[in-house]
Amino acid sequence: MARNRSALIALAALAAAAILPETGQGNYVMSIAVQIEILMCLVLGLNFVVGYAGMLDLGFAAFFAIGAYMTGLLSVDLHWPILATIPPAVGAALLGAVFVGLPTLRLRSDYLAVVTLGFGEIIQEVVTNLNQTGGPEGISGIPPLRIGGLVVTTNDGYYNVFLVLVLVFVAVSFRVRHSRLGRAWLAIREDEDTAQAMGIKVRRFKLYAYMAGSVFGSITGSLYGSAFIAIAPPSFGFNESLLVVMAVSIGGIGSIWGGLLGAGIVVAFPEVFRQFAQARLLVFGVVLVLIMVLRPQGVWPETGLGLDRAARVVAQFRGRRGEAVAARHRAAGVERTP
Amino acid sequence: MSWNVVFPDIVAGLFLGAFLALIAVGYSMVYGILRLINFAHGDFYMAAAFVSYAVLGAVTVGTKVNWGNVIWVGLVTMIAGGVLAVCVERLVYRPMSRAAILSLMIAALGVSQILENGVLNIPSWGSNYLPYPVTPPSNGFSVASVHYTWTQLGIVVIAVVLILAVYWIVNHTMLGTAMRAVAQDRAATTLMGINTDRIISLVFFIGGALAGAAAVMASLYYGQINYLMGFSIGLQAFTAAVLGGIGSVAGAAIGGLMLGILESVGTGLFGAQWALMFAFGALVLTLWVRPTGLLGERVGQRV
Amino acid sequence: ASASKPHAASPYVVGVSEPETGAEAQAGTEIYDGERLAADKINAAGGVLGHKIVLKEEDDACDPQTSVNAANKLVSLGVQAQVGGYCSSAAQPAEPIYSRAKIPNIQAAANSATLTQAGYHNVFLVDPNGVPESKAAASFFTKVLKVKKLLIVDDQSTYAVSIARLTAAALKGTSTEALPIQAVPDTTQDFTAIVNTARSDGATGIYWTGYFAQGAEFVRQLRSAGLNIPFTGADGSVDPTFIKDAGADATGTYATIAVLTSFLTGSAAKAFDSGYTNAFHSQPGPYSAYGYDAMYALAHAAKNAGSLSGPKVIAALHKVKFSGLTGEVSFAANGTRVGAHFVIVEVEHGTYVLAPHQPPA
Amino acid sequence: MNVISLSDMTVFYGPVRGVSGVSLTVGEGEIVALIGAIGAGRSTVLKAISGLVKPREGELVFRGDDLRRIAPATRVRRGLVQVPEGRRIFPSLTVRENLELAGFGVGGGRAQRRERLQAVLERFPLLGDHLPRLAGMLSGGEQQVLAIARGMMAEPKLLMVDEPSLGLAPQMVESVYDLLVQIASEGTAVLLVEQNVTLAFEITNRAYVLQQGEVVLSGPSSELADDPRVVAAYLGRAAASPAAGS
Amino acid sequence: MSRLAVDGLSLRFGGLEALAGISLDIAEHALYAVIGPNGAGKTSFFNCLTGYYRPSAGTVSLDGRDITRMAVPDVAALGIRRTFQNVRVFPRLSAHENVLAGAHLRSSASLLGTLLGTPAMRRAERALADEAQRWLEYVGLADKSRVLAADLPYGMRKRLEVARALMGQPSVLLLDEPAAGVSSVEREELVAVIRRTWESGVTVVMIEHDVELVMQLATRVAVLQRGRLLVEGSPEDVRSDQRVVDAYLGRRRG
Ligand SMILES: Nc1ncnc2c1ncn2[C@@H]1O[C@H](COP(=O)(O)OP(=O)(O)OP(=O)(O)O)[C@@H](O)[C@H]1O
Ligand SMILES: Nc1ncnc2c1ncn2[C@@H]1O[C@H](COP(=O)(O)OP(=O)(O)OP(=O)(O)O)[C@@H](O)[C@H]1O
Ligand SMILES: [Mg+2]
Ligand SMILES: [Mg+2]
Repeated sequence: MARNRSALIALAALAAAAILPETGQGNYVMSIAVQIEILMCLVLGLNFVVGYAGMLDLGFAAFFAIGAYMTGLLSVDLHWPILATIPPAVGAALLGAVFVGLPTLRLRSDYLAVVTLGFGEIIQEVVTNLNQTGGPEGISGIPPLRIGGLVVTTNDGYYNVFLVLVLVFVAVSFRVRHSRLGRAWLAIREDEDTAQAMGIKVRRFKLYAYMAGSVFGSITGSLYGSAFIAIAPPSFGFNESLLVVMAVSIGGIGSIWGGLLGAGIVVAFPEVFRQFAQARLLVFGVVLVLIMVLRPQGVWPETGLGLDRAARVVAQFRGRRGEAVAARHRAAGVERTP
Repeated sequence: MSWNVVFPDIVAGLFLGAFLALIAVGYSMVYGILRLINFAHGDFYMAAAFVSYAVLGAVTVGTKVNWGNVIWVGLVTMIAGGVLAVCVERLVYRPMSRAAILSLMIAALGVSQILENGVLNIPSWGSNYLPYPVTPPSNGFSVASVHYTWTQLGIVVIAVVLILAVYWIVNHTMLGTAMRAVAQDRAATTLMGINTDRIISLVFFIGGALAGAAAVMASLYYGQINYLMGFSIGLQAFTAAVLGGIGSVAGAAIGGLMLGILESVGTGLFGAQWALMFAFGALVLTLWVRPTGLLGERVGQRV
Repeated sequence: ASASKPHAASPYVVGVSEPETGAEAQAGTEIYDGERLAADKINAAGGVLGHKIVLKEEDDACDPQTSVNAANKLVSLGVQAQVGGYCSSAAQPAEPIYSRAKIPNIQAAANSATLTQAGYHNVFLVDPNGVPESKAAASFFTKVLKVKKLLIVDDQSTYAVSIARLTAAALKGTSTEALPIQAVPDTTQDFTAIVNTARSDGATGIYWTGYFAQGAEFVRQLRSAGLNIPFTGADGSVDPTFIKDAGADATGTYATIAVLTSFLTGSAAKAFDSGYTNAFHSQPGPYSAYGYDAMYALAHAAKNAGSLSGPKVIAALHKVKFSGLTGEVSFAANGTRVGAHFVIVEVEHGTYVLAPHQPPA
Repeated sequence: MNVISLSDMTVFYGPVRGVSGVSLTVGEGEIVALIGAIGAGRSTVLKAISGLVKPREGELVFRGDDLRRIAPATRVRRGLVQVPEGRRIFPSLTVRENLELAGFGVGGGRAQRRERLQAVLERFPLLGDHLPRLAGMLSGGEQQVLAIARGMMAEPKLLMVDEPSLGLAPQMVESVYDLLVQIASEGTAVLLVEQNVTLAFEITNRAYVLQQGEVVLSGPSSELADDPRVVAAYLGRAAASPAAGS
Repeated sequence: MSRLAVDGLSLRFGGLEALAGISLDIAEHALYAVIGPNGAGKTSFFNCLTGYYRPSAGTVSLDGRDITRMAVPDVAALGIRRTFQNVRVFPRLSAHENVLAGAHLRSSASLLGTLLGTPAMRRAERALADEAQRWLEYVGLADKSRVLAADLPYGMRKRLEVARALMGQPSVLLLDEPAAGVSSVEREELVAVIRRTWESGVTVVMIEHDVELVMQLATRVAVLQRGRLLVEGSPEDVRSDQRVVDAYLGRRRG
């Protein structure tokens, strides 16, 4: 039931999203909307790694960077059309995923976090220091996206492009979640040792998680470059990685709808707080802490919106204790089991 | 490449490493007990530096060092760092004690934002690079034709002493055992008659105090402070803590020194732009060989 | 006379996009303050064509995405010009937004050559780009200091890297050998490794192209390690904070900077200095003067155009010419600053003075 | 004299009722069993006495003191000790550290701890071989023994044990039960939660039967063992005890 | 014919000899019980059979094939499934999803099929889901299918583990103390489940401290003590063996 309600809310949001460009919002709102969509795409990518497979990744922006730079280089230097640059971008990102994955997959989550962090820093360092990637200035003059005869140049246009991308990513995420692959990831997240007893090759599937994440990340990066015309190293640093992780956990780890909501919060709030001028990030910090303290399981956790508090109380009156306990666990979402 | 070239790099790395080690030990302890990547830890260091700046500034005339002042201001700063850490723990992390580790980490990011932007919004501090009120004298000694000051030496010595003290508490007292127990099972520790809240506060206090000590030393050494000085050193300290093996005091200390040296030697060998890559490369190698860090982590888990 | 009109004309709304938070917050604030000072002076003198300047400031955090948001926000607020900007990488993605809005986009301090390469007609860089600066620097190192081996160090920022590379290129084939460029992350406080590199590579001079705060650390650690080779900073290093933070070690260091000689000695600078200090209770930063000149460039252009309309002011900006704090201000066809003149300053008795030996042009 | 007495205690987990209106007492030297089906609330009673959960209503008196004013850790130091469900040993501490910590927690000095450790090891020689090893590496049964031994380190006045026989070999069950009988004879009050009711009735004086969070029956174990309701619900035809077969 | 042949199996942890030269054969049609004092090495024995521990000497073969040094997933692929002494269900997955996870090696989903949701793919998934539900029924958890495993009481979790293992269509099922902490009512259900499974042709090996249950079910019993095989034989033989009484059963059961 909770799932149906979630889906309903999501559908309503989607409908609202689809007509947003028609409502005559200015460029300001639309460009923020595009950024939200971009972060949503990244969140969905990271969700494979963090939400499904349960590995902490603090360098996810690396894949975003690989996609953006591949597209930037190929389209500006070699004049490839944007769409044609996506396959090599994805290929490069997959290589990157294997590169971090292979030597480190036997590490426990905490240790893995540092290695991924390092990978992210290294990628940023490389693009900052190489001449080929334009150094700290990055690459500019990335051509607009052409799909058939259609040339996307406006914010509204990119808004629609990314909206489609988000929808595709969401669909893929759901399909994968309820497939053999997704079940294997969740089993690994829950208990690696036990997962092996099911015949799950843990390391291989962890690598798949990285690879899946890298595919989403790099596709997003490719289109990002085209949407923003110019790319530069500061957009792909540790802070960007943190933003993605932040969106994932504000939304609710492993929760697709939550992650999307989290992306919205992470991008929109600092903008909403512009009125506080120099104190805007201070306000954002306070809000961030408040959200996490009040809803540590995320705003929209994997197991439902948590509107089932009412359900719990009802269950109690009926004396259905078992179900009430189940509801409590759901509401608590991700719990630290001792 | 000769010894004469590398030696100064190693020594230089030791200085950076000493600060890193101090911060990393605190990081590691907090990490060990709550499994929390406390992104705010570097900002405890930053905030402590500002406290010491204010206090020392108030009691100092001119820029000549009065070591007596520096020492008591140092102690005050350590306490301030400790108290700040304890307050953050009480107000933010404790109410979240049942939350996922990742949620705690994001809350820590929030705290970090609050501390940094809090300082940014204090008018007389703002985003300025503030010169530290005192400048230590430059007399010292030379090794291999490189000049080192007594202050530098003193800083390293004090760092080592502090770390040894903490090492002793954690590994050779029952209090330390209690800390490790809390990390594993809080309710069970309570059932041993131990006030776990107090233990956690103590860990945060020690971590904050070490960050405070590092803040005073680094400010003396580098001579200026800024509201963003904590984030990247915090990140490095976190890396050092993991390199050494999470929760291990000695590991964090060695990890800090090692990271300092790696970066410094890496700069010498490959240039500053690639030093970070060199350091992380070494980190990955280390973890490849030792998946739970240099000094490992005792993990009592079997099927 | 028009200034005394009670029902004042509609304001001239000018947007300012610069970093208010993050690592570059200080520089951003200093530019903004320079612009405020100029705006206040212009307003006190009756405004632009009778319209009082009203500044709308937005934070770009030196971050491309945030900068795009700031630009969109400013445009949505209906600003009639943008005057500000510090980080080239943040300024770049915002260019099309101002261009589409057909308003002048005057960059006070961002000065990467790429900013003018996209061909936007409305972009003007008040801060001259690295080419003249690196030329002056190279000439200074070979002809005046006669450095044998120069170690160039940057902080990986667009600005610093470009000066570093241009200088190294300009030194090719001269009597000064440029050692491999070192780039430190802009968060580094520890320069001992670089100092060691300088020593082991036998550097006889340093050119630091990053900013003042790290510059002060650098020179201190250089001196404390007993390495007394000449230290020269680029214009990003020129800041009272540098002198304050580096203390005694600042004395005798050089810097390359574009100013009129009168800035260091003349009354205009003094007035600016005291005006700034009175208004903001701190000393102007290295880019405050650029902010000041940027605002005046806009005001002069609007006055010449006789209109506040974007396209007209843009056209006028292409022809503007006046004597600013940072030298004569006028722009080449692509919007690059011309007329800037780089000099070498030296720290003496706690202030910057013109170095006795200037490089030959 | 009663070591512990609860009257009308009600515990909620959020909106969920754990137990309600529970009253019970354990006297000095007495072994009392708390039996009930899964989820009946037995562990909840123990947790409330230890202070791991806060009762919403009711009085808890431990040796004359109102427990509600006393922090959980302090209760342990006063001799109110629990061997919790699921062992809850510290897996990454050594066996010795596990034991010593229990002694430290209740404020024992170094010498006292050593002495106590000696006594405990005599009782459970099994642990002696494993002192320097990480507790998490022990076998399931060994961990259970460690948990009980840890409880003994704390010198309990009231010892609450939650399903101590879980995972223990028959012979080890005997040792543990012998131990309970012995410490009771030395004056300690024992509150025993045990799935294996037959076994529990062998050593207890009295028992309380919990159903859906409420005490539905109580009395001397010997009487309850013959009560048809108890036989039907807990002893069953299969006679869950390994002892019953012989 | 023996299904599992264990020969000279030894396992050391530093100075501790967890297993010392164990040799035994488990016949294809056996319901085999392993008993012994705490710390005797029973669980370690299981861990060696399933690839969790690498024995320091000796061999294990399944249907004549050497599996001694195989990795855990590979052993699972050969048809050995197990439960754990400390129940290891996937806490934040529903009971149904827990069981489905056991089918990992049985579904052969292609990436494309997964992404596109081809009809064949959907049919296969549907079939697996239905089967998982049937296994839940089999162990008496039919109505708990949507409950998170973490919310199930201990006894149910143990049965869930059994269902998960059975979902893998094992030829050998290893049960580590299935009856521990299980109430007398549940115990009867458990006995029935184990017996039915065995009757369906699965070789069952179980570790158990509940001697009655062992006597009731097992066709053969091995007793371990300090890593050595003390006695092996029929339940009756073992029960009356004085060494077993001394080392394991204790006086009350003598
Ligand atoms: N932390 C908790 N949050 C919510 N409900 C709980 C919690 N712990 C227990 N309960 C509920 O309270 C009731 C009593 O649980 P308790 O653990 O005391 O039972 P028990 O008799 O010890 O049973 P068993 O140990 O066999 O599960 C049960 O319905 C249980 O589901
Ligand atoms: N991974 C390990 N590291 C160190 N020692 C181990 C490890 N696994 C098992 N042991 C030791 O080997 C011995 C046998 O353990 P095992 O778990 O096999 O016993 P068991 O027969 O299953 O006992 P129980 O009936 O208590 O479950 C124990 O002393 C245990 O401490
Ligand atoms: Mg219980
Ligand atoms: Mg076992």
